[in-house]
Amino acid sequence: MQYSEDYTLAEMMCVAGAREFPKSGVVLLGMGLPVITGVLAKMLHAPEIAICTEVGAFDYLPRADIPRASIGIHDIILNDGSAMVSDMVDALGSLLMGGNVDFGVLSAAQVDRFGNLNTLVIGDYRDPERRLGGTGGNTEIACLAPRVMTLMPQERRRFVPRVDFNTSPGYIDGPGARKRAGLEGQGANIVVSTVGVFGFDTADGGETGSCEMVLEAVFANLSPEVAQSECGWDLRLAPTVAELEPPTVEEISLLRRLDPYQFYVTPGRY
Amino acid sequence: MQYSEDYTLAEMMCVAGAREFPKSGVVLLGMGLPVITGVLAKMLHAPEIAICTEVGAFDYLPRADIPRASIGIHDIILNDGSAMVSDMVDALGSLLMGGNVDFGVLSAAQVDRFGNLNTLVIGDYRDPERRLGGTGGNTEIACLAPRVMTLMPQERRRFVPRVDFNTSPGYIDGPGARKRAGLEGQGANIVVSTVGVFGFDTADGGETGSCEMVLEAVFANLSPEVAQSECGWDLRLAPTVAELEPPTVEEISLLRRLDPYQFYVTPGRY
Amino acid sequence: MTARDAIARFVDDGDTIYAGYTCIAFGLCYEIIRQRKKRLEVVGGSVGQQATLMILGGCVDRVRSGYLGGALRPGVITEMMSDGRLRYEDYSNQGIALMLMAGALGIPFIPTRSFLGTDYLRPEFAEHPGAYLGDQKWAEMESPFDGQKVVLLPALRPDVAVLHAQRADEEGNVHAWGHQGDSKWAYWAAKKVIVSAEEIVPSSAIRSDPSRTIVPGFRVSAVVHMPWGGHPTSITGYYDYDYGFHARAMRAVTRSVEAYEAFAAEWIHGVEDHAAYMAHYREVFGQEAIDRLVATDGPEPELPVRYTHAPTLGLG
Amino acid sequence: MTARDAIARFVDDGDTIYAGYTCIAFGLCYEIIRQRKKRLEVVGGSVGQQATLMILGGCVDRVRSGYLGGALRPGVITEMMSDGRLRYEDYSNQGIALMLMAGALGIPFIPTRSFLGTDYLRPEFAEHPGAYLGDQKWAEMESPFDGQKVVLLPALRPDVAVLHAQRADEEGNVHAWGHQGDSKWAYWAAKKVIVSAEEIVPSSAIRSDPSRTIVPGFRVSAVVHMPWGGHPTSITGYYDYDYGFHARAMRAVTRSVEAYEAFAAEWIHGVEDHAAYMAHYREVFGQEAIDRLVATDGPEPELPVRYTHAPTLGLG
Repeated sequence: MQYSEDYTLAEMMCVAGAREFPKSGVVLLGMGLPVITGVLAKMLHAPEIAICTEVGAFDYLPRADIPRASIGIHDIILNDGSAMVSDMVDALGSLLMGGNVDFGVLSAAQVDRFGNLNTLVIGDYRDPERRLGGTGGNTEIACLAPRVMTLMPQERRRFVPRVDFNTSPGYIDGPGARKRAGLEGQGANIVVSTVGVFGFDTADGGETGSCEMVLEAVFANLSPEVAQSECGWDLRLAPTVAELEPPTVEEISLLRRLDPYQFYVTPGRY
Repeated sequence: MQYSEDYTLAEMMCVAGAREFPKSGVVLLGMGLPVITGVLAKMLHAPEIAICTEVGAFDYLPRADIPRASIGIHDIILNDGSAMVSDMVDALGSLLMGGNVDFGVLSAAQVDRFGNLNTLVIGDYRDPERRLGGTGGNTEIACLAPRVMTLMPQERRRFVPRVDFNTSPGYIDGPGARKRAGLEGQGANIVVSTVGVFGFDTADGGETGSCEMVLEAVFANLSPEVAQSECGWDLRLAPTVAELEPPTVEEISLLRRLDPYQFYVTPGRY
Repeated sequence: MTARDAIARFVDDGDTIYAGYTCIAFGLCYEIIRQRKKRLEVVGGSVGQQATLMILGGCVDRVRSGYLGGALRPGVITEMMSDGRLRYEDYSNQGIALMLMAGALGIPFIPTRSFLGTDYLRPEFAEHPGAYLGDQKWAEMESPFDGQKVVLLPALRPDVAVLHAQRADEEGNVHAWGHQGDSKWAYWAAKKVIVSAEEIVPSSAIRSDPSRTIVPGFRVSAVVHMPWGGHPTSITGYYDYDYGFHARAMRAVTRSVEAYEAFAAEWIHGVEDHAAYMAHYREVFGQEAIDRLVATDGPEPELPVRYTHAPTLGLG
Repeated sequence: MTARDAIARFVDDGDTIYAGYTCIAFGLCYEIIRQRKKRLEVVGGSVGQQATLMILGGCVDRVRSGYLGGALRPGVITEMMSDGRLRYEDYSNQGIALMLMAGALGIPFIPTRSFLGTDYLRPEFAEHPGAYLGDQKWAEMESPFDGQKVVLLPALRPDVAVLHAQRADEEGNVHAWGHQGDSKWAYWAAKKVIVSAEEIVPSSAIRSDPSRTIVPGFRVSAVVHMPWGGHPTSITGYYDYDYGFHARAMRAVTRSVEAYEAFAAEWIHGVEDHAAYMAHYREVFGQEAIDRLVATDGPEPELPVRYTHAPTLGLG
């Protein structure tokens, strides 16, 4: 195994995210980084997973000579290799609402200590500093997938104590909150940033523990302090914060091959 | 135009029913006699109608050399010529519940003076004399189609003052009853029996009038008395009860061609 | 997987089984009878002759449907309904279809405007002798948005759906075409799906036309290669309904226990699997009876489709 | 029918228009702008660049969606949202899809378990400046069957759905394949449907593969033959998303009114129809830019299907 010596932290975020995919089961990929990360995972680490999108692709199988990862989830290249292609009610409805998703992958503008996401607005919803595009299917996936991974650049403006608007519930405001709201208990499980990988302090899917985000590992040559410096609250650290393996040459070269037009990982974008 | 001199009253029921079809619009055909009657209508009288079934055939176009009318609504011959073939939620849901049906055609075991139908049970539901197959999509069509035609042999056990079990509302128990139940006001409009054709005494789709069945026309060589003798209540007669044209040779010969195995019109069956 | 293994492994006594009126997995239902499964509930908008046989075979004690063909005429089935051996809850085709849809969508209920104005909703009929759902059958309410009266139908999630389709791959990805009845929502609503298919094809063939797929393989617990698996019912493009068989061999089954037993001894328990059943059919009725069923008439698609994309997005 | 006639006849000022994220009828939306329709409401799970242009073109004053691409970055659209020229009601992709489904099914509402636990439901946010639905936005209740909390979403019935598909016949029967987003339910929910198609084919070709049909002609008010009618978005099997055009001609439109006006003057009002638009595209960017978009890569179906049946039902 040869490690890459030339990579960005945004690339490492995708690589680390891809490594966190489960080895099997049904994965629903949200807009943006989840798509390329999911294709990377499927091709390198988790060939058995069934990749699905909310627009209607089911069990997407990237072919070996794939010219690109799909740009967004509406890219027609997703018809090439999928076992089934239908529509949003099948995908967000029968698939997700029906309980057939094992793992959801999201990105957002903000995440908070309880893993709640915000895709809608910065500032007060009634008088926003900045309006965003909107949640798409992010809300559904956060509400209904039993496990969720979120990919998000580590920036203080993104890692906030409380999201300005909770579009996509993690553990909401602590243990038991999801069940009180009428959701299943699990919520957000993993956050991968440009610094490291986070879990959540709950042993039983949101029933007990603080349900707060916990830094579990950092990228090579980075320290927990970097994460803390770009985080808006006092970050919990795992008893031992591991250091992740650097990306391999294979990981980085495939990632770049999947992103020939630099839609996903461009300098300055993340 | 040459009239047939050799036909049964069951055949005339189909012929008379076919003549009552609208000239255009979307028609939803229930199980049994509605199917062959609808195909007859489409081929002879109403080429512009779009024939649909609850199983999922939309705008069925019988080809000129059709070997048979479909046997039931699940017959795969309905795939041959349909503009769209999908499923029951599309057909009874988006099509019918969504308000896209202009005319529904039904049959049943019983009909009463208000045009209510019974497809479920003879006698008390809690201790029936006889159990029937069940309503299929009959209930939906009667509840939700804006106009309904029912085909039913004229027999006293079928034309009853009150259906033993109202599976399929006509005017329920008189003016205003459909609206009170939460349905649109129109309900049953036409009944075609083996004796004649009936309308309903309501000028405005169930708001006023008695909403009772009215004999409007009888088949050639039959009198209103025949209808009354095979009807369990005092039948209302239109001011002038017309006599229908006998079936033409063309009507009878096509009808028989559409029913080569005598599934629909067999002596003794109706 | 063989039908024997699939039914043995995935159908448990007491299960709720979806078995519909189109895409009928007749061969799988024969196998359920062959294995003498017990206390099943059969559900489906309309349920056809395969349900009748499962009831007569002693496999079923509950039916939730809009139409039970076996009850159309007096006989063993109607006797079972009146003496309590077969309990039943009457809905309608669309009622069940919507309940399966709600089950598929993971929502606890779905409203409909059907049933309003009918006797189904009369309280005095709620306690009929066949009843087993009680207040879980339906509910009435008014829409908070416009006051419209609606009937709420509870979600229906069968334990198993058995379905027959034209072709599938080894992963269970299924291509089907022709009218589908309520089967699509059953594929998603059921906890386990068992598919029999006329043909098993390479996965690449399924994936080359993914809009033809009606259920992805990860929803399918078992796929069984079973030519003529819908017989004596039909499957678009392969063979037609065998009314001749119905008239010659099957018609009497509801009339008496003995008639059913005779049929089952010959056609279900007397053959080891569906291939043997079809071989017996050939012996009894001759190859020409089979040939007459083969679907030779009707259209083939005139135009191809393409799933192509540009390799470069116009940027290359 | 021409796009001009279809839009003139079937889109009225004040209408609610479905315009989604897949099957995008970009050419029809250009025509809506060309005709300077007013006070439209745009709805769709996610609404893409065609909605952005209609808003910038002054055609739209309300958006009901889960995602509005034009608001992704600060600029004219977000200014319009903050100063009240563009009102908005935020849902989600599946929220809108389910609302369209409820509209299609003629039921007044449909439950979902999404939105629970989010800030969308917080009462203090109901009165945001963009709001226009009030208590018709959603409601909460508990299932009478199991006590499950649900959000009730009201039915959505757009006045018009505009959609683009691969092929249709003159009657409006539409063949489409590839992922469909929420378009299927919009076809049924909308009071009027306007379809543009890459190809107009004989009705016999549509009817020879009726399971490929996604809407029957009687639901379609107008069908327009419009090659490249989805440009600059993609359509499976025909051409890909034109990110080059997006980068070269379209990217700036939300940044200033002037940038939009310049784009519109050249690409919308400066051409008489979509054919002229594509001709202009060819002049500006060359045939090779078009050629790069053509969908040449990817699968074609490996296996045919048959819709045949037996002529005699085994009885002949």
